[in-house]
Amino acid sequence: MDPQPAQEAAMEHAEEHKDPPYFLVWGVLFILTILEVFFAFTGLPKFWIATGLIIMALWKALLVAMYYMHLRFEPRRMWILAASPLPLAVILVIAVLTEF
Amino acid sequence: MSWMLPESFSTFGGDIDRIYYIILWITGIAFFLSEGILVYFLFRYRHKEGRKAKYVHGNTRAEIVWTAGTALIVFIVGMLSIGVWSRVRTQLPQDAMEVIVSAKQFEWNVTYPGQDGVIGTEDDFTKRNEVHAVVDRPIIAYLRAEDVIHSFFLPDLRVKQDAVPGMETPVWFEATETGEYVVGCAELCGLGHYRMAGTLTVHTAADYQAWEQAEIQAAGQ
Amino acid sequence: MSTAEAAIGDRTAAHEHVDHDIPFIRKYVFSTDHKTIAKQFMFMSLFFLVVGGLLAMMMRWQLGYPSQPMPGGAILPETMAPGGILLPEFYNSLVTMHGTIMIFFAIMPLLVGFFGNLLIPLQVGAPDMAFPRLNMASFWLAFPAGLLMLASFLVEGGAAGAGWTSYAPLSASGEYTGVYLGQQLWLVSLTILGFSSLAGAVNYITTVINWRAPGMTWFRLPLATWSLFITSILILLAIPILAGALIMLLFDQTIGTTFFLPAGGGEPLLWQHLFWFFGHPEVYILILPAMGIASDLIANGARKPIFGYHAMVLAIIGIAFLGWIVWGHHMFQSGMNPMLGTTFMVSTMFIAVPSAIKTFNWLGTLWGGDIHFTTPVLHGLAFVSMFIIGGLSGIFMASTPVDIYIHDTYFIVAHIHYVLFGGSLFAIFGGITFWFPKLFGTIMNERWGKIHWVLTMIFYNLVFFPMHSIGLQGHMRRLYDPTQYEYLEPLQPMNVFITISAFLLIAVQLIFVVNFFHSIWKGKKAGPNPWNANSLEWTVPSPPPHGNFATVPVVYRGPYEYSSPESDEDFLLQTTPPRDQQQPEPHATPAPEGA
Amino acid sequence: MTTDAMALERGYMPGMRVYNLKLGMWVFLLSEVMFFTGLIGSYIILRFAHPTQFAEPGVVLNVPLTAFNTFVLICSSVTMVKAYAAIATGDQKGLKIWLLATIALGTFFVGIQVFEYIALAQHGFVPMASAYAAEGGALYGSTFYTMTGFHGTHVTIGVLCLWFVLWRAWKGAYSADSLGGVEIVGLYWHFVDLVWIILFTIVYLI
Ligand code: HEA
Ligand code: HEA
Ligand code: CUA
Ligand SMILES: [Cu+2]
Repeated sequence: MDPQPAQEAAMEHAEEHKDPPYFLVWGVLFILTILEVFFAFTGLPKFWIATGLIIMALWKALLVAMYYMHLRFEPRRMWILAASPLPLAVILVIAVLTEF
Repeated sequence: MSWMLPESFSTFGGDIDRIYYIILWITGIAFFLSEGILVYFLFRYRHKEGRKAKYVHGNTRAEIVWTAGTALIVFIVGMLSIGVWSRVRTQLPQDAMEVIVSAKQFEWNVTYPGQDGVIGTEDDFTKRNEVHAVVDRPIIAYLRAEDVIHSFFLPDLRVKQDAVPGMETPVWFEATETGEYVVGCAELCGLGHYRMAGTLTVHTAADYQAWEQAEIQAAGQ
Repeated sequence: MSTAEAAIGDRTAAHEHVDHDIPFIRKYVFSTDHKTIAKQFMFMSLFFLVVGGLLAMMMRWQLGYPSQPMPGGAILPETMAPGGILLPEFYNSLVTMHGTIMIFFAIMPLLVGFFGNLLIPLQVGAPDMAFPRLNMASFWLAFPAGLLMLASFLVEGGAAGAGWTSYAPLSASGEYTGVYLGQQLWLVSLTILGFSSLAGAVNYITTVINWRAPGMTWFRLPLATWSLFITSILILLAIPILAGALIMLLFDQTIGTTFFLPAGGGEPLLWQHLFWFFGHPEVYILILPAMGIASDLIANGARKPIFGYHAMVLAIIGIAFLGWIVWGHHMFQSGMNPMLGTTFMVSTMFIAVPSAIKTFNWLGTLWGGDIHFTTPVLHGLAFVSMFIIGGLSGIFMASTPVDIYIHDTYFIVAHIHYVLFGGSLFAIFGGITFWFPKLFGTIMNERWGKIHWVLTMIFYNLVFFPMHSIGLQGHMRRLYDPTQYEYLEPLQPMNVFITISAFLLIAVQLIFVVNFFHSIWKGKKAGPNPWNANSLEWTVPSPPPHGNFATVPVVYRGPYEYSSPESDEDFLLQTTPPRDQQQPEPHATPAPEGA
Repeated sequence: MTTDAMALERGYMPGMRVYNLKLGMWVFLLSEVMFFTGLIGSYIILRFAHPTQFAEPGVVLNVPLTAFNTFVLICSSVTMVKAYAAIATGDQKGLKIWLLATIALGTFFVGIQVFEYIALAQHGFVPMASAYAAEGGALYGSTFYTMTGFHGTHVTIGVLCLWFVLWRAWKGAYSADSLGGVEIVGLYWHFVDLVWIILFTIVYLI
């Protein structure tokens, strides 16, 4: 029933000239994790800690999605597809937060 | 079968009813317009021998007209509503009487300030399923719930507000006529939901004084 | 013509024999054929439709004749109706299960599980769903979920009784309702059903995106498929939120967490936010496919292209998008921040805009048509006229100040039924009659179909229209015995009237049941295209063979080319090659003459 | 009708230029995003509404241990993606080795989490309000165990799927131009890793 990924894999290789830098990404993730842990315990005001940590977390998440999940090498509509639920998630949380 | 609302006895009741009637007019027109056109088309273009349907795929101007038209109408309705809503819900009246209405399965316990006119002192007294208010004087009821969600419903005064456990929700109203009104529970709250009724008694200022004194005496003993 | 018929003939023959290779169990029980799965969904949900209807009748009896023994009520056990008189807690279970079963186990599986499975592969020109086994799993999750839901009536403590919205804390702890196991079964059952819906959604989305036949561009898809596609996206993103909330509530019930229990610091309003963030998209899940089906029916009846096809598609998308930012309109009186209420009111109001686009485009489709009043078309028209009523009543509730008074009254109940019965269910009746040939190869009896339609229209309106009025008099919903409030006493005759009409309403549904089963066995045989329609499902025999299309169909035009000058009849199949290419493509499906 | 001619050559119209299995997995992952939105969102909201119910980072939860666990999961993502890269070049042996490594790391992660649960429970940090005895309040326990618990379940399911893929790899089911199974299990695995990255930050560090 399912067309084998042959031609599609081929396309992918056409776009991605050589293997992505998997281990480099891994290194960055590792360093970011360590940074996070230290940053969390610098006695900065809560707000700054939170923002800093969230930025780093999102950065890491983005790296995983882009390289390990190959989003970087997919057609643009895949990006749109993958990003579609995020606005809803934000709407839900923000709206309910205004309650309190 | 009536589309009229029962008479309302609160200061903002009139405004709420007005918006209701405005919407009734708008939707009424929209209703007869669209259903009328529908029925007319069904009759006018019913199948006849040799009739061939028009071959058209749409009309952009028409689309724009009814899109914009509807948008405008609902926008107006929205704007009208916002005014009343914020008057009813976002501003609490000054110099209002205050009571605590604490709901629990399946009764309303209303706590009155008592002698000192302050709630939360030991001379407060509590009545079961009885709300008492003074005519032409705003009153704020602080809604609490001990177990599940109930909803404080005064049909004749166009008041409805849920009482949520863990929250204290203020709701205010100002009765425009003395008399006895019904207090209902509008949120499903268990097997006794259907009989969680109370009464709202709206007194003249003098009557209220007398009643309050009597109650304080009774509480004293 | 003979050639075409012949072609179809031997093609079916070929597939007949393929079919026979499949053992009974794989063919009818654990089948992976989308048409069989569609039938399974249909029979399951029609059964639940009947159950839901019967529950409604019990409610109506109690409301019409409060605390009087109902005829035959004696068969009910003591725990439900001692001496044939309903208990209040059992009434609450009735309301809850009626709402839950009708929404989750009747209308949703009918529109999405049944029509989705039947129509999507046929209308996009695919041999089957993208993931047939996943598709099978989808049904075999839904079915046990339904059984669990029914089983909750039998357990000790009775079925869930906190309303189909199961507001916490009432639903979060048995001590408030006396319902322990029943509520938990309710939660588990809906969670399982959620997985089923997700499996379906993944399948539909993938199939529509990837398995459209050559030439089937996005804007050549029939509106039924378009709406089912958008609906699947709603399901995909809304159901997980419900699942999360259900699981948290289940934990509150069983292992003693305190998400929604204020005693332990929880937030009752959080449940309402999560539920309605799912719940409002859910109600559009229940109307969008109906809109798509109605569009197909009306265009077919008017023998005219859909008026403003692109606008229709955009409206579907618009409704789906706006549906995500209006959930708060169910919580205006819940103690939610009033400012938030204002925002939700405005967004809710604007939902009227895409709905208006759709309504007026349906009217536009009828304008200048050559309207044949076949049963499916009548149901399509009923859908439009009833949806208008239900939609307009929505505007009242969308206005926050008015909602203060009508919230949780029968005005809401009237709204519910005008959109869900008058809307969704009429479209379902129409759809079943229209695509019946693709299910069983026969046509339903037109005369009895029309009679059923007329009587249903009459009694349906007699049941639900008065509910607006009693709602406006302040009649609360979920009320076991209205006569407890003496200001509701005067409404009692009206309640009796509604009850009697309700019994007549369900009685005339028997006509449909009989017509349905009679037509399966004794119905007139249908050709490939009995309604002279255009979309791909009408190019294959009725019922379509295993694998649907003998050769990959090639699509040359949109699905609504009725009365096109290009053809001599008043319809033009999507697969008929245009005049300028004289000979049809070698492997294009030849266009059979309409029967 | 040139478009149709083209369509004809192409056969079915692959709307995403991505084969069904992969598209299906992505679509499924979108629903997973919303599922975790529900759980994490509730945590954020409840914590915002009742700060006193939650303890400062490091007071109750063991950050160093979990940081290490995060590292383990990140490593498992690399091994997973290496497995994919291996089969993409037809390297069967590499595929099996990297899959095994991923399984090992995943199992290790779950193991550490179980160990962590036991340790926490001994300090009275439990989901149920009645028995809660640690800093903060019962909401802390409720939300923590629900979120991490469901993530743990996802990891466990992932490990099981990996075993299945490994078994098929052993039967030589995959090759450079037929690696759908490996790719989609990889997508799922990386997604679970991604969720943990968010969870670790929000639950343990903020
Ligand atoms: C199929 C299901 C369905 C559909 C399509 C809708 C459609 C709409 N609904 Fe409804 N709704 C429900 C199912 C549905 N609803 C259910 C089940 C409940 C009860 C839940 C519970 O148990 O509590 C509910 C409850 C409900 C409430 C909460 C009431 C309360 O509890 O207090 C509100 C409030 O705003 C609302 C509003 C709307 C609106 C604005 C629309 C709009 O989409 C309607 C838009 C359509 C039109 C407006 C008509 C067509 C347009 C024209 C003819 C053009 C002219 C129009 C104008 C100029 C205005 N609905
Ligand atoms: C699609 C949804 C749907 C449908 C069809 C119905 C159908 C009916 N509903 Fe109801 N109803 C709801 C959804 C629905 N309902 C919801 C969501 C609520 C809110 C619940 C809550 O408050 O929590 C509600 C609540 C509700 C109430 C309010 C209860 C209360 O608040 O106290 C009432 C009261 O009269 C009522 C009555 C009826 C009646 C008389 C019917 C009749 O129309 C029923 C007639 C019977 C049928 C339509 C089935 C006939 C069967 C077939 C035609 C198929 C057979 C074919 C084959 C087997 C081949 N319903
Ligand atoms: Cu209290 Cu209903
Ligand atoms: Cu809604």
